[in-house]
Amino acid sequence: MSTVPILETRGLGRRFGALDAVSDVSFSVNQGEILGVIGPNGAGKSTFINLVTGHIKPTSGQVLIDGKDMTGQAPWDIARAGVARTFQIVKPFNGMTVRQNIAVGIMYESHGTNRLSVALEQAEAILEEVGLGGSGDRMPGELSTADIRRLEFAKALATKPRLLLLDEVMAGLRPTEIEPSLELIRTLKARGTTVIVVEHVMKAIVAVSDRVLVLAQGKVLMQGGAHEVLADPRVIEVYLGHRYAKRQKGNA
Amino acid sequence: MDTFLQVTAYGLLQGGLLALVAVGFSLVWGIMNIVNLSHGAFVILGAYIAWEVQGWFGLDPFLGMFVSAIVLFCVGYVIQRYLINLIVNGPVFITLLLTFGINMALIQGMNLVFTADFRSIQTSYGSNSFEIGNIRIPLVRLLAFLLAIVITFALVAFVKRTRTGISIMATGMDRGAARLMGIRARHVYALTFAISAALAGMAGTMIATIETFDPSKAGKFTLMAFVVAVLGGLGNMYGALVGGLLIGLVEAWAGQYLSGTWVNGIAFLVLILVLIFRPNGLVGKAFYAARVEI
Amino acid sequence: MTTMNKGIQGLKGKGSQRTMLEGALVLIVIALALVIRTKLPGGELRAVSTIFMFIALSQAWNIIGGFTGYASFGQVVFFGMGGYFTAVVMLKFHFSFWLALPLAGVFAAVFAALIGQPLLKLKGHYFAIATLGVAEGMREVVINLPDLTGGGAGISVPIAGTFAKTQYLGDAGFYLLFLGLALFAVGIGTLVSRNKFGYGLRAIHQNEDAAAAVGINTVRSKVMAYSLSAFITGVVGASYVFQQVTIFPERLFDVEITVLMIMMVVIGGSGTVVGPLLGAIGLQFISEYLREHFTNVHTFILAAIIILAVILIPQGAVNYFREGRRTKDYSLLANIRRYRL
Amino acid sequence: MKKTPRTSAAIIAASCLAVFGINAIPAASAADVVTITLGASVPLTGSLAKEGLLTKEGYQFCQEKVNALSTATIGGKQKKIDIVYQDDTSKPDVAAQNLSKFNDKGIKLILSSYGSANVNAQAAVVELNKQTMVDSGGADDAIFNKGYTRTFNVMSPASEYATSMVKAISEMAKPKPVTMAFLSADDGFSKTVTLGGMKAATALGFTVIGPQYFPNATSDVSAALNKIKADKPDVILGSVHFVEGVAMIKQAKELGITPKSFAQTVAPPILDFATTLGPLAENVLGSSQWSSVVKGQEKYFGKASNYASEFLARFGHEATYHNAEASAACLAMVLAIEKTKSADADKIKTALSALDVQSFFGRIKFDSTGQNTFKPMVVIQIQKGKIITVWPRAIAQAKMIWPYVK
Repeated sequence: MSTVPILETRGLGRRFGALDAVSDVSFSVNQGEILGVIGPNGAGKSTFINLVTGHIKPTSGQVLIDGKDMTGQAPWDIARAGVARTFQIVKPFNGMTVRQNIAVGIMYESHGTNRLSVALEQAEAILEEVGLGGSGDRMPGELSTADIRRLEFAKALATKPRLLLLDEVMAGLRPTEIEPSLELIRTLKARGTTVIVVEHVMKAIVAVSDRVLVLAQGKVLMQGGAHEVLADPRVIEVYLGHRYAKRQKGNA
Repeated sequence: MDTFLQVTAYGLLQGGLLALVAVGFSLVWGIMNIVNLSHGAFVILGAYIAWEVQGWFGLDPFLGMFVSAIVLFCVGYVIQRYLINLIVNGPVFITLLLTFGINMALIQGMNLVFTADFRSIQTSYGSNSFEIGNIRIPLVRLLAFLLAIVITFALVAFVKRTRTGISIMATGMDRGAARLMGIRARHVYALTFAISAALAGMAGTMIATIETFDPSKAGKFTLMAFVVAVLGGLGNMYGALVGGLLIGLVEAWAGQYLSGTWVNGIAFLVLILVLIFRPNGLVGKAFYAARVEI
Repeated sequence: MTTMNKGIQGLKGKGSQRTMLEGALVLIVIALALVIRTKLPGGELRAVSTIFMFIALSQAWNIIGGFTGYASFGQVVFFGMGGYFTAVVMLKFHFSFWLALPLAGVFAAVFAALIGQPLLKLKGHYFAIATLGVAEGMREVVINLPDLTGGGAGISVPIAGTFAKTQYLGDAGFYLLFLGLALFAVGIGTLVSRNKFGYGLRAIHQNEDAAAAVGINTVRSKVMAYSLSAFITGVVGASYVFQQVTIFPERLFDVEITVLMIMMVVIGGSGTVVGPLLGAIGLQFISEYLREHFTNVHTFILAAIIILAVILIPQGAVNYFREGRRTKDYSLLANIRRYRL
Repeated sequence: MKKTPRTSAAIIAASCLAVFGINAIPAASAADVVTITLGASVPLTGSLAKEGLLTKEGYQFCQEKVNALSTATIGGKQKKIDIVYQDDTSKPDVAAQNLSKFNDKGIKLILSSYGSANVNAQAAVVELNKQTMVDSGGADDAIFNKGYTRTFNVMSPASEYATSMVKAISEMAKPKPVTMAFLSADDGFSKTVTLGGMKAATALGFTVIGPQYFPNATSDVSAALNKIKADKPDVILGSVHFVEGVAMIKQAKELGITPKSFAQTVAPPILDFATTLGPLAENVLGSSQWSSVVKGQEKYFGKASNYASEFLARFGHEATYHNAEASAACLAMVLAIEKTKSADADKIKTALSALDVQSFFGRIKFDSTGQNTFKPMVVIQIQKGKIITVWPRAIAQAKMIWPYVK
């Protein structure tokens, strides 16, 4: 295992007009780690993912992947460097079957096959893995909310990522539907894949994260172990509001 | 200097005419995301109606244009309500084909009914002009120019101040939400299209008074409306006016200071440059970004 | 030409039974077309050649408009540029047609790559109008360069005399040429529909961000698709010019040619190979038939057919049947209900 | 709100039904009649629909007259003419394809389309198919310098259009104007016209200004007008089509440009010119292929004046030169058929080469390239809303009004 972190950001920031959506975010993730990212609505979580994956160009700071400066690179270059992501608002390829959705990612992975027939075969394993086995011939439009989140997950996995950024893949899922996802994340970790989980569902974060990063108003509020972070009054305050923080104190 | 001022003034007036043609087209595109390829045919139809009205009743075109507007309002309402509404949720470019089909039918219809004759509405004041300094201002062109401005401001007032106008705007921004608020989208869409057609009818009347027209001109007006709407930008009611004036000026200057045959080429060059550097048009908002697609 | 190589990559190793069946079908069609050639008189050959021409054109448009989802409303510009390139090099530089033909395609493809860089950043109707602007603008350029292009007076390809390097092909010859182009275009379309490149284009069509996120270089793919599409269109334009002998800017940059391509693709079923093929055959045949038999009202009837087709099956014939097969519901009324407001 | 649209929908529906007329199909020929079929592909839709319709009327009129009056026989049977029409939608490739389709059906004798681009494309196909065509709608010299031998044009060549007016002004305008500005559309035909006119003007001692070009079919020629305004030309000569012609007169008025006279090709002899411009059209000069005072007569149409009056009675509008051109082309074809007593394209080609007839259209005779260089153009002037022939002097109906005062 190398000592160079798989992803590191240095003072990463993005301005939209007068608004600092994200500013001065510095952190790093090592290979095999699971990092949870939390923060209230509008904390800049999605912007942060977009900055890392090249969908939005940063106005300041750097993004390093495997120690290599990839700041401002195009999304496909980041993807081919082994970084995959899901979208908070799901973006399936609607005109294709579920299996074809996966095959695209397989073919465009940097060491992937160029042959469609092979890719379609390989897609089956990924579908099984995320729990979409048997749905390969269906169209994304026919899937349930839970399945469409799984598809989003599967599309990211198809590119055989070493680093996976999950943008609220569990939002809107029932507790029973969340468990398989968590299991999958753990499996990925066991395989050596690094995962950054951006979530609203606190329970999920606690369950899988080795470390948690808290964003508030575009800045890093704190980072540390899951339980440690969640117990921090500052986090409770920004995340759940003053009143909840007070109540927590009162209860304690 | 006089030449420059003369050319500029003439270009501005020509631009007003273009704005008049484009304002309805821009409205439909902005609100419903429909590019109406039959807009030019509406303009010509409006011209023929005003021409007939003048022939039958001797009605001055500045009154006849209201007859044109009313007839086209009805035509527009029916076309949107009973044809275009049927495929609004289809693939994006399907409306292009439908309106192209409508355009074909309208043009051929006018060819048969009016035997493709060249027409023009004659008035006693038709080509009169007056001088300011050394610059000649043609009367009817000036009136058409003023009409373009009045219509633009009236449209803004309508959309901002009236209940119907607000419901049109709301439907344009978010059809789902508008529906939840009790707005009947089918009716509002038809109404929007009807208003656009009525404006085309008025523009057609002005065209008929200033120039000659025949059914084969329809395509040209659609194209110009297209260019003007994009230049000005969508989602802004002043867009057509700005775009029209810009094209008018560019064409006038290009005609004067370059070879006259480059006029159209320069206009398209400006269009492409504006699109590349200001994809939302000169005064357009990022309407599509704000719009909720369902 | 790089675009071509990329497009062909996915061909290797599709040795399934399906391919053999399709191969057999193609051979039958070719054989049939060749037999027909000997049976038809010249004028009919010319009419069928026009159908072949539109098959090739609609396949070309389908690559950028159908697969990639960028409605090139100025596609005719490549037709015109390929055509004028051919006329100019044949007349002024005495090229043989067979040399001018591929070069015209390359010329159109390079032009597409150049304008594609800025234009393909635009979306939806904006892309459509920008390409339309390019087409209209290029027509003006051609008109304004009379020394090179003959300007508004038109230009004639040499078909007789010492400068005529290639003998005029005649109706039967052009039939073969356009048949070849149609097969070539359908072949390219089939390839693209089944290979990595084509899947990348479809992904771009559905969602560009998501496509980029799985590693698709969207900029390069779009430009390549545009160039490939332009190559085919340019080659067709070149052949059209040789067939017509004398050409004029109004016709070579006629927006109606673009509209026809789009109509054929959309009514047939965009993003499929069979769709544009059927659309081109159907629409061209119908319009030709109507023109011949209803001299005065043919446009009226054609307009009515288009309006009906668009309203009844807005997703295109092929997609309608595919959906019908999946959902077991072929009801047109249900189809209308799906797309109406 | 809801009732109005339904009513107007009904009106539209009704008007749609009304225009769906069915074409009358010519009656089948009797046993003792031999029918010779001519093919005519004309623009009935598209940008040239108007001219196409006029051309079709001219052909129709010719067919009716000839069939009613002809006593000529072929092989002892009475000869009848039938004309098959196709719409070429104003597109050259379709115009050409239509001729090939005629050829498939054995129709070897062709009456041309309208517009130089269309006829140009047709001429190439006629050559390949060994058909024979008489041209009534494409006057551009470019059609006839390619060495084709099977296309014959009844019209005076393009170079004559402006030249005739320059000559007329030089001969008749008193006081003789000095400066002449040339404004022109930028299509091939108009440019040929302009260059011919400028050459003639220079030769006749006029000071030539221009040419200033504007895009074909534009309705805004103000740029070209502004550029010559400072030169205050005595004559503004426009090589125009209808739309640009009308725009030129209107915009000159708007811009305060007042030459002693306007002279325009093509536009003024079109009936709509005087009706759309009203008083502004007064005294504008125009060049025309034909007018109702042209000299010459033959058995079918008689004199030009007979042609004019009978045409008016038949079609309800005055005959334009487009109508006359078409009738003349058809007439030339008919005369060649009667001379050879056959429908053989080669024989008729030879007969056309030798044809020399004085007709209502003037002299019809073709030079070695197939052009009718033997017929002068006439110059007309709009006087009191009427199209009046003022040149050549021998057939003038009235004196040229000069200068243009207003």
